[in-house]
Amino acid sequence: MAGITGKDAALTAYANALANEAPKGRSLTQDALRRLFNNKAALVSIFVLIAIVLFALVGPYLLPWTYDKVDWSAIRKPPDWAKGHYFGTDQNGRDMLARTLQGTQMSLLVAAVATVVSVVIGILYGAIAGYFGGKIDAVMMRFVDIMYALPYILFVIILVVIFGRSPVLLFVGIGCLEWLTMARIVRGQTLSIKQREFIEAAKAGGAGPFTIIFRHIVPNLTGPVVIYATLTVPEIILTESFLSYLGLGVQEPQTSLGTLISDGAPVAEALPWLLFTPAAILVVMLLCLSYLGDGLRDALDPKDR
Amino acid sequence: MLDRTEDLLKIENLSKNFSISAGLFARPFQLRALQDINFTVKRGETLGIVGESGCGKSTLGRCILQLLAPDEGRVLWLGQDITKLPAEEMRQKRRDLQIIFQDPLASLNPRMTVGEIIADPLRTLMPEVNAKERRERVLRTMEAVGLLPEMINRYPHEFSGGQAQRIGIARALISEPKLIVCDEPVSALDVSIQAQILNLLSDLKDEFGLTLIFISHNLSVVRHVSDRILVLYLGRIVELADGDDLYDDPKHPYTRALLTAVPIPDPKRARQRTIEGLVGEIPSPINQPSGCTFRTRCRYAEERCAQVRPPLEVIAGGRNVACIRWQELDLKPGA
Amino acid sequence: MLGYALRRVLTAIPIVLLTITVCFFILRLAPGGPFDGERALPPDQLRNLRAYYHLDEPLIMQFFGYIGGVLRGDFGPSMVMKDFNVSRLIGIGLPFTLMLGFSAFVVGTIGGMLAGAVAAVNQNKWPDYLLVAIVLVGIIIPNFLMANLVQLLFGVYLGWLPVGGYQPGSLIHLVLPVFILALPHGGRVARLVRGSMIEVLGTNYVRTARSKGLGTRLILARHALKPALLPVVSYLGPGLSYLLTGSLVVEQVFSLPGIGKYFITAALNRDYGLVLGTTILYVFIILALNLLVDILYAWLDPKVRYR
Amino acid sequence: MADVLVVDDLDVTFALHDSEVKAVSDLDFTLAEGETLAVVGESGSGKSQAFLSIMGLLARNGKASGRAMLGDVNLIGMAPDRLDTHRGKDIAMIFQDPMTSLNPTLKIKTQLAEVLVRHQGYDKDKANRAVIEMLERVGIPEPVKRANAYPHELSGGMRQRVMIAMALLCKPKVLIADEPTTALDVTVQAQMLDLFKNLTNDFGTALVLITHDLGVVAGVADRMMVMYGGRCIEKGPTDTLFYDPRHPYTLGLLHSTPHVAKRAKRLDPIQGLPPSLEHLPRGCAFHPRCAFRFERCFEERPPLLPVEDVREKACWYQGELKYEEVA
Repeated sequence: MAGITGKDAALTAYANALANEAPKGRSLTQDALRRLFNNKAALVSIFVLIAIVLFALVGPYLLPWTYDKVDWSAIRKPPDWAKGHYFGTDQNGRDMLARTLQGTQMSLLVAAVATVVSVVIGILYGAIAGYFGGKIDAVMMRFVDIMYALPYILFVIILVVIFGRSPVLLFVGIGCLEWLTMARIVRGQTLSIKQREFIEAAKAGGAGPFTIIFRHIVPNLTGPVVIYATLTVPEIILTESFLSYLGLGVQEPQTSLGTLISDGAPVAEALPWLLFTPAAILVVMLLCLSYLGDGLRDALDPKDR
Repeated sequence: MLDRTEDLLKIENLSKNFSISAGLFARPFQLRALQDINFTVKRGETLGIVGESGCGKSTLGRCILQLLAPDEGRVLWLGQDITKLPAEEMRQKRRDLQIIFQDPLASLNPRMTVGEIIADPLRTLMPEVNAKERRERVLRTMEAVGLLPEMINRYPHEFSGGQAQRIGIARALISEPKLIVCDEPVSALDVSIQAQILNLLSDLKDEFGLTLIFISHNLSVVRHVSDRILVLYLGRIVELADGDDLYDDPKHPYTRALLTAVPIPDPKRARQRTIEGLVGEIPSPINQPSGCTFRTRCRYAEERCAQVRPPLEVIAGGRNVACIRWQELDLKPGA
Repeated sequence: MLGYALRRVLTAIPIVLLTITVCFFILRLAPGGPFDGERALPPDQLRNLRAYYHLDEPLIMQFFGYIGGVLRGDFGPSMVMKDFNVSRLIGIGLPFTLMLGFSAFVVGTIGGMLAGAVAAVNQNKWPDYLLVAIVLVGIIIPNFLMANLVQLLFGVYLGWLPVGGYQPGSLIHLVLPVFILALPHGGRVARLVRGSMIEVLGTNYVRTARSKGLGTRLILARHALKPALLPVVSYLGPGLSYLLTGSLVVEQVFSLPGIGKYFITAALNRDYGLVLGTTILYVFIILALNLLVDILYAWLDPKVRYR
Repeated sequence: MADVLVVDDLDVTFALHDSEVKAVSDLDFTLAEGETLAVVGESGSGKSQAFLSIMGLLARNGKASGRAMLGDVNLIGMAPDRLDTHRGKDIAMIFQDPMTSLNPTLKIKTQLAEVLVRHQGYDKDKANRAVIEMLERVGIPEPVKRANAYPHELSGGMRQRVMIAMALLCKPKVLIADEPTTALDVTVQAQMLDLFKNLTNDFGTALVLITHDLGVVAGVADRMMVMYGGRCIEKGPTDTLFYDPRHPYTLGLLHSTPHVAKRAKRLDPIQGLPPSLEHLPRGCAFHPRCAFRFERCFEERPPLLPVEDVREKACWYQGELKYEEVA
């Protein structure tokens, strides 16, 4: 029986084989990234998005025209390479490409700030509700339910009407209203992570509530937060363009993709270049973000492990 | 040598209720998870706690470790009540009191490496230990539980259940505790791995002079590891006795029912025995029967069982039993 | 079931009151107003105007006066369109908006459910890929852009459908607006149904149903559909808000006589009376519909009823 | 007795992203009318997948080949609508988790009656009456009330009884029970095993009991089949395998199982870890954990061969396994 009872070499051999198979530990993040990069649509989307962002930031310095400069000799003109109007000019003789790049910058800025605002509020609110639970949680989440049901776009419009059309306000206003989903997701995750035994193990190891939240809960929220943020960006870009369309967006001479599209749409038949560039960039950006979001969701899905 | 007569842990009149929320405006239900629990754990022994789902055995383990605050009663650790200790003092006590969980993977933080997980209690409980020494202790503990040093930088999801449980055991061991509560430590594991972990626990117990509280629904496993066994039913102790006494001469009808129901890995015996069928199922802990809570399923129940709540009596051999008919009944196996 | 419904109605009332209060005070306390036009009005004229609209009274009196009016169905006067009061404007616009919204809601929800279910059953085959692509387009292309595009295509180039406007009773004028409004809504519903249907088809109880030899059609209809619709039903509430947003645009693009147009105009002109009135009305309608949705949910999921 | 189910050369493979995994290989066995066959193995041994494939319930990426003859029809590779005329009628299955195996949105009655409507052509009333009768038969108190309940209103034990009732409605020839008692408490588990014994006896149904728990097997099974790494490694009458195991793995399992009647100082566990199906060892899949291995085991896979008429085993080692009585 020595063969069975003794600390057999087989165990060591087996464990050695296991250790050699994956000599370096891979974290969940590394695993997820590897899966994400295996997803071709997501990978292409990442590259396209990086290209758009870079071009929007650097492009204006490479163009002969700025977004607010009027070229009196070229009003409502189709693309003209000789003059440097690669995508034509608008009704005021301003270069469409320069305006589109500025608009892209603006849309990205709105999206970035509003996403950050909504993520921060959402994590705080959701983690507090989820961690403390009980009546606090019930009251806080009931409030979210109510807010969910209210037509929040009306409130954005009211805010914009009252405080004037400043981009800053747009960011914060949209961000403050977009946090609801984040809060719900974070709360749900916090509740389920709180139940997991490693939280109890941390408590048994003497960790206080803040150590638990920051060392054990928040790092495990990265997945859903990243996914949600990716999906919020297009949502906000759409909201911004919607407000711009209603005439409540950023003010002239500054512009955003939404403003450009709403200006171009009514004249699309006669001056198609006014619509085409901003619409194409918007649609490509939203498509890429959507694919990236789906890719991240698949890559971070715990069920696939 | 260990002084095996010293009371390491003493539980007095412990009760725990849970409020089940019935909505924002409705009055919550009271779920009585544990009621009037009294027992002691001696240094160096293994106390098994056995019971069916919902009997409160896991809640009891967590109340002992102050992971849940009991509503009533005291938990005396070396004579000192730890239920009302200030947070900082309790933290000091946690070096001595550790826990191993049922689901090995869920009990490991997926975002931390094995080394970080095992070192975690050291970081919070003994900040005086520096990084170098911490790493050495982690490696020593890993060796003790049969993990290879090269696994230190790997992440939990790369491990199978049995290995993950070894990581959980290492984490519990690193602060050199005196008592470990093992909450269903092998229930989620395959049979062959289960036996490895049971042997490991028994080796570690001898090596480090540990005292164990072993919680499980599996009477065979509990019987295998425990010196004394405590049987819980609906949040109350129904019987507490030495393993052999409990098996050879159960005094409570519920214990007997459990014993006859345990599957025996031996075909001839399994065919011979008669399963003493319990009537029905466990009542809801929200709506408990009057008198003896077991009477609704007990084949020996009488009218008076509905009226009197049986006290936990101390009988010969230092045993405890909570049944008003224990003297009249012969519940020996085969009887 | 009835008790549950009643409880939900009771909890909705304070919400409506709260919304009215918050909106009222935000609008009244905000700097600027409908009379801050480009040309400053003479002081006595301004005083008269303020008196006419009770703006000179203490705020709290104005508030109770307004609440009293609302309870009687009087939303006060419009501050810019001098000859109309808000109730009358709502009376003109509301029926149309409701009809438009309701049609789009029905078309989008049903279409989305069908598309989602078909995609889920054919997961990773061509109908799935096709539907997922359509859904993606429906969701990500801004509806005003889409509206302009279909206007151009069907109205201008092909000439099959009217470009805009509405005559009472003319269904053909509604085709494009309803389509545009229903598309993103249906897209979101389809996404949800696809996701939850795939999940439900992988559950143990569907496996049980298959082990009983029930046949695909029966399993889908009886075992998979109801639980797969649960997340959709809980989406319908927020979905209504999205529909509302869409209707603001669609009414604008197709120049339709709905309430959304008044809201936008009022907002741009800072016509607080009209903004407040329409907002309250929107909130009320949406909360009422949410209530219906919750009750529907309770009917679909037996576990909710007992909570 | 006649064989009701004859399985021959059954393979089950799953397609992964860029590879294939064989979950079951070359499985052969027969099931006689009314007998109880226990299929024993640890997680990843392929025991569940083998029977899911016979029921046509493999996941999307799974494929089965071989033969599973139920009477004179082969269930493997049968078109779904033809398979549906047998599933639930001649062959039924019960799953491990009674909590999730019943549809939460339908009444118990609906979920049971539909089986009779589908297979026996009963009308609704007749089916409902038969359902209540069957619920009573499986020991559910107040069957009329319970029939109108939703699953979440019943306890775990009750739900498993409902599952049993559902599976037996058409008095199938074969009942496959996949870990039917694992999720239940011991006392309920004992009731459930009793119920299985009685009902399969009454209906003449052959029972396949898939489990990891040798304690469960000992009481009810006539024959048993031990699986490891997707293959059958030993099979034979229950008593023979318990008292005289010839495969080191069977022996190891027996030594790993604690016994309530006897307190051993230590268990004799099998060392090492079960293999992952993706990286099965060469030769005998058990060799890395085996105490009796020798050179041949590393290179050649042992075939399943008859030993002493009553049993078959797949092991090169022919010497005596030193065996001390477990009981």
